Amino acid sequence: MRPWYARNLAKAAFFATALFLAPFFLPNEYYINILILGGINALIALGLNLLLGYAGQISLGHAAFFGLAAYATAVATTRLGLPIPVGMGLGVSLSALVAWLIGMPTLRLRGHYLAMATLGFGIIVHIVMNETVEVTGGPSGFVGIPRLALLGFSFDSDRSYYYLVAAVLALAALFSLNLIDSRVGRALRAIHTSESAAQTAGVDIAGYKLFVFVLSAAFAGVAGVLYAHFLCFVAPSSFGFHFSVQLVVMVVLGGMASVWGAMAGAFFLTALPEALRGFEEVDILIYGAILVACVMYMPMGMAGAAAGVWRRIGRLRRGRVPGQGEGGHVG
Amino acid sequence: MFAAAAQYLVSGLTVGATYGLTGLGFTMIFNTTGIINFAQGEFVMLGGMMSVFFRTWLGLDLFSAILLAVAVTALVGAAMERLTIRPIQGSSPINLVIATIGVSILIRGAAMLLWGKDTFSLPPFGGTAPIPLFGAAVQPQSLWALAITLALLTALKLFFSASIHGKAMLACACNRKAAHLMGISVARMSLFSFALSAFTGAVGGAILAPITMTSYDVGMMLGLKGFAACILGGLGNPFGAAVGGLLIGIMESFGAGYVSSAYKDAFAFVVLLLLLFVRPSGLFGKSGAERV
Amino acid sequence: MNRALTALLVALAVLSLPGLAAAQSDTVKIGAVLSVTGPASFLGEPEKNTVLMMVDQVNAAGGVLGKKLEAVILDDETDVNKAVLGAQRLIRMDKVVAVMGPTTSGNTLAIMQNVAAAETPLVSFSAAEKIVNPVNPWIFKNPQSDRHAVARILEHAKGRGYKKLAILTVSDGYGQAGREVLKELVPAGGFELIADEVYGPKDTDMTAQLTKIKAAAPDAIVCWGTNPGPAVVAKNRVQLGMDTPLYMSHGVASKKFIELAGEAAEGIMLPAGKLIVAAQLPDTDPQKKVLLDYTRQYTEKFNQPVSTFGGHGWDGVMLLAKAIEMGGSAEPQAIRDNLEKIKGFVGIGGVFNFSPTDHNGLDATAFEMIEVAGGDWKIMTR
Amino acid sequence: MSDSAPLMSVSEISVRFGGVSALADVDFCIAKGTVTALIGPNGAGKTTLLGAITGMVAAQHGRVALEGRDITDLPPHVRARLGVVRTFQNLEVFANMTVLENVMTGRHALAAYGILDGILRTPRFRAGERACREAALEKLEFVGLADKKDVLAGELPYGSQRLLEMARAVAAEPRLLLLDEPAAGLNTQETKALAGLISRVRDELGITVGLVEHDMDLVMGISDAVTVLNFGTVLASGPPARIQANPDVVAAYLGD
Repeated sequence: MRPWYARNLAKAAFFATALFLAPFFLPNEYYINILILGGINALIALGLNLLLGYAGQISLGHAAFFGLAAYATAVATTRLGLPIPVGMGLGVSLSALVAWLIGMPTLRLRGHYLAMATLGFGIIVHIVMNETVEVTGGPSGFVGIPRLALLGFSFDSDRSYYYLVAAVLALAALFSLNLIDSRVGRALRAIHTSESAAQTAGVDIAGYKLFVFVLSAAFAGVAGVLYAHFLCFVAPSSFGFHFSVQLVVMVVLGGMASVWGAMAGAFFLTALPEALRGFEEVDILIYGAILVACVMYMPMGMAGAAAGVWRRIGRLRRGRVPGQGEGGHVG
Repeated sequence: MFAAAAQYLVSGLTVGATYGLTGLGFTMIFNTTGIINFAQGEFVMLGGMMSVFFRTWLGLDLFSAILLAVAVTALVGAAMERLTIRPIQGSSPINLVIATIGVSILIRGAAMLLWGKDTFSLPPFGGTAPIPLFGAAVQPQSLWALAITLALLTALKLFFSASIHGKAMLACACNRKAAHLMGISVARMSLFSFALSAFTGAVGGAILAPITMTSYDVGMMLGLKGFAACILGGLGNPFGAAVGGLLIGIMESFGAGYVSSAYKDAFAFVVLLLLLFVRPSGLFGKSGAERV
Repeated sequence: MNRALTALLVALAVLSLPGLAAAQSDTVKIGAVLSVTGPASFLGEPEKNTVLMMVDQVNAAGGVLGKKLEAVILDDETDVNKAVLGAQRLIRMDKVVAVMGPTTSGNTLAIMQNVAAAETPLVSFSAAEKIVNPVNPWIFKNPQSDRHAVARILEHAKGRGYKKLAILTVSDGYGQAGREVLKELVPAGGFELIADEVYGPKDTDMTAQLTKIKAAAPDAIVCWGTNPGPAVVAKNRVQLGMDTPLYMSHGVASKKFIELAGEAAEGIMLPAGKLIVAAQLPDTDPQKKVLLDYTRQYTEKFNQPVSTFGGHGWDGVMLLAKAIEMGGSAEPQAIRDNLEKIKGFVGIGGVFNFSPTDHNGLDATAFEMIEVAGGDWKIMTR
Repeated sequence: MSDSAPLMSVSEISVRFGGVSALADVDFCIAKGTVTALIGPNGAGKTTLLGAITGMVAAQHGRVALEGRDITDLPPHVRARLGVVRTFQNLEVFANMTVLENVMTGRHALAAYGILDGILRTPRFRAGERACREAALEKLEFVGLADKKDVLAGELPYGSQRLLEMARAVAAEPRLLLLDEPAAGLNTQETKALAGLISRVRDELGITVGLVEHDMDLVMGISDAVTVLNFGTVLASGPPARIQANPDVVAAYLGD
């Protein structure tokens, strides 16, 4: 048995291997693009899951953090002529900084009011992206962002870019797992269930809420800079309310408070429209129906459903001997 | 100067009436079931689109077309509750919200396939010549919209305070368990609240179609503004939602007039955010509102 | 705990759906990324219909180089990411020889670099000038340029003796492009720009903006947007009792606009491609026959009125077919080279004259100034 | 029992909710090493007073001091770290965590490692986490829930959840433990066990206890001092025997 503190490392290594092998099973190079976008979305979902799944604080404006970072690196690496790593650093910092500023007054709000405030913030950022044409290029987008090159290596091929995204994603997953399996993770889950009980355990709830909000914005920021240097083009329409909602759906559909679930939800929702292409315009109906069906038949998300199936298999195998220590959160 | 301000006010009130009516629908469902129904905007869309199509397809007169559209939308609302909300009653609030998002996508998709992607217009209920009022030009349809909104508000007020159904719905709002123990069928009230708010939304859609026109995808934006209206007014307070809607409409129109038309939506949301920072439960909300 | 990983692997497996990319040598595959759904669907749908109709016609007439033409059309849902994915798919999976679309300028700008890098010619259906200026050897577009539309409006305004102009534009890619050109050309043409207002693509009331414009008292207003916004502007203008002349852009040049704006549309002027006034054109106009044929065929087949946007589909398919026939080859390089050589091609958008420095091939003569009179479009004589 | 300076003292505290006065100029002390009970009819302001002491309810007026240090303006989590920890009348266990995790969360402020330690799994994290787990197990044994450590807290029976809350609270190693109606919903058997547990908290762990309770047998059985609240003011205060004999107290209860 591995030492308890290295268990997450093993899981992340397993995950990294799966990501590494995934392209070899693809029938066509084209699907690499979907994997890259899926990985980028999974990165945002991971961060949002820390905020929504673990700490129980909703954000309907996360697309804004994603977009802010993307635009920051776009402007920095083209108009300001800064090196790409500097631009990426600026992008992530900008997202985190804005989250810190907006988080302080906003996170005092609860429930639907918090949802509204984050939603409003997202819309304001979206409008600013649309209207500051001199900086952002306005609604028709920002052209000419350089493709990523780091330490003299240029990620020109999609496959190389995919491996970069996969590496970042695996690291981020390990980061999340380790964070969750520590007193910080317990504090976050405590805030989710009972703020007063968390306080009496000495948890600084305002501080932790702000911390996890900034952290999840930074995850979105990392995703944003990766997105900008992959697509080499950004437009405000990718960062609107619609995408914010989709991110929340990814987390919930995947399974709240599950690191694997959030990522599964992200990959699933990114790939779904592709799988539905054959249905042409009817795809929107199928997409909506799948969404409804998922919450109806998998109330605990994909992670919960998978856990259920696993448990059933285990029970069959053990011949109905009650399993020991099934408890604990998933992931 | 004054004439311009009066014009902004009139425009703001007209647009605000839509937001208010949508917000009202949100409130009714939230009060009885605790759900924020993201498909509320689609009810408004259905009200407008079906009025248009019953009029042109079935050749009905305007009034009957609207009546039929409103009735069918109420049925859609009831069906939505029966088929998607009822089966997952005990689910977490966020799951229920996602279910309503799914339904809104379904309704929007169905509307698109049925009626196409074009924008449609409905003739005004009566009169087209603008009425001058304090230097502002008022469309007769704006007066219709405001009058019907007011009438609907009054009727709902009466319904909640005088009828047994209305009182039962309020009881569910206060305490679902207690209401259940009192012999009130919470499930029926939930069904009823969806039908009623679909009805309200559809009325809104029908009276505004002549002014704002309608297409299969107007629901999302309206849903957003309606939600903002409820939050501004204080979630759970129907009067607050109506006032919130009017205020957002006015803020947008004054924002466009005096600040910048490019940032008018941002202006309304900035004011909303600042207000929430000062009053975390909206204008007329109960303080210490519980978390989801 | 690892069991939850299973969920993730299942999601990854969705990606592994087998692709159906069997290249057949007896067809020539061209691709299109169009906004068939989403906010720009009113543009994308007629484009898709037309592309399919024209491919059938080409094939009925014997195809190209004796092979059948096949169109793979992907819907980008008016979403940038889907447009990028769609273009990648066309190039890598379907291995098309040329790409048409996307419908919107933003999506075109987003996929341009990738398509050019894959050395596949792109014929865009969107208007923005940035697409062909500066010229990228692989990128073409067939809609008329905003610059030419604005030039026609300003020429007309000058003739009427207007001095002070107000502009009201929609805050999306189309409106932004128009606004940039207007802000450049209005002062350059000797006019005074006295109001610059904006409205949102989903706005339903523009009285606030018009009230502001009214206070500035311009000689004429130029509104730049696509339906339904401009119809609201037209209605609000009448409501506010304004008689300031109103110009629209070619973005509303469909019967739908008159239907939506009703009586408020009367007297509104705009530059438009010749399609919607084809019947009024003199018989000497080289486009007249082509336009009337297309109108008749489209209306018969889809039971919908024609629109300029659908015309982009016509031009796209026919230009590609022409380039393939000219070079006698369906290789991407040959198509690109021959597209650049096309001269005097009579299409729906105008008469195209491409060159290595002009990848649009149209000029201001592609537009007619028209006005709404008696509930229909009329070519203006002065 | 001890008659030294009070561990915690509240002076002239007033709390208003809207226009309603919940507490008016209340003085209240808890002596070190005692179990001090706070009783009174429903709505007398007992839970509000607990809230004011822990900082979860904002007082309009008055001071709260812990061993002479003014803590009035400190937020609840800082007061908790200084040693003022409470339980709740309507159970607030972390239902989605295991029993052990609940108790480990109670030691949040005592686990001596930073966020980065946790992410990088440094030796400091391992040592801190191991110590935290061991201490938590110890507390679980103390309340008798050690065999349930891997069960989800929400799946425990009601009585056990009460014990779990107690274990979580003592895990923080408080100086003052405030219990809000710990016997509510327990049967006689369980209440009796609870009385023993509270005495052991005082005697074995050396934690001073403040007890809000309705069960008079429990209160009178284990308390060293009793304060009676009525309509937001202190009615009487003293040793249990004297309180039981106080006619005002009897009247207040009977007249309720």
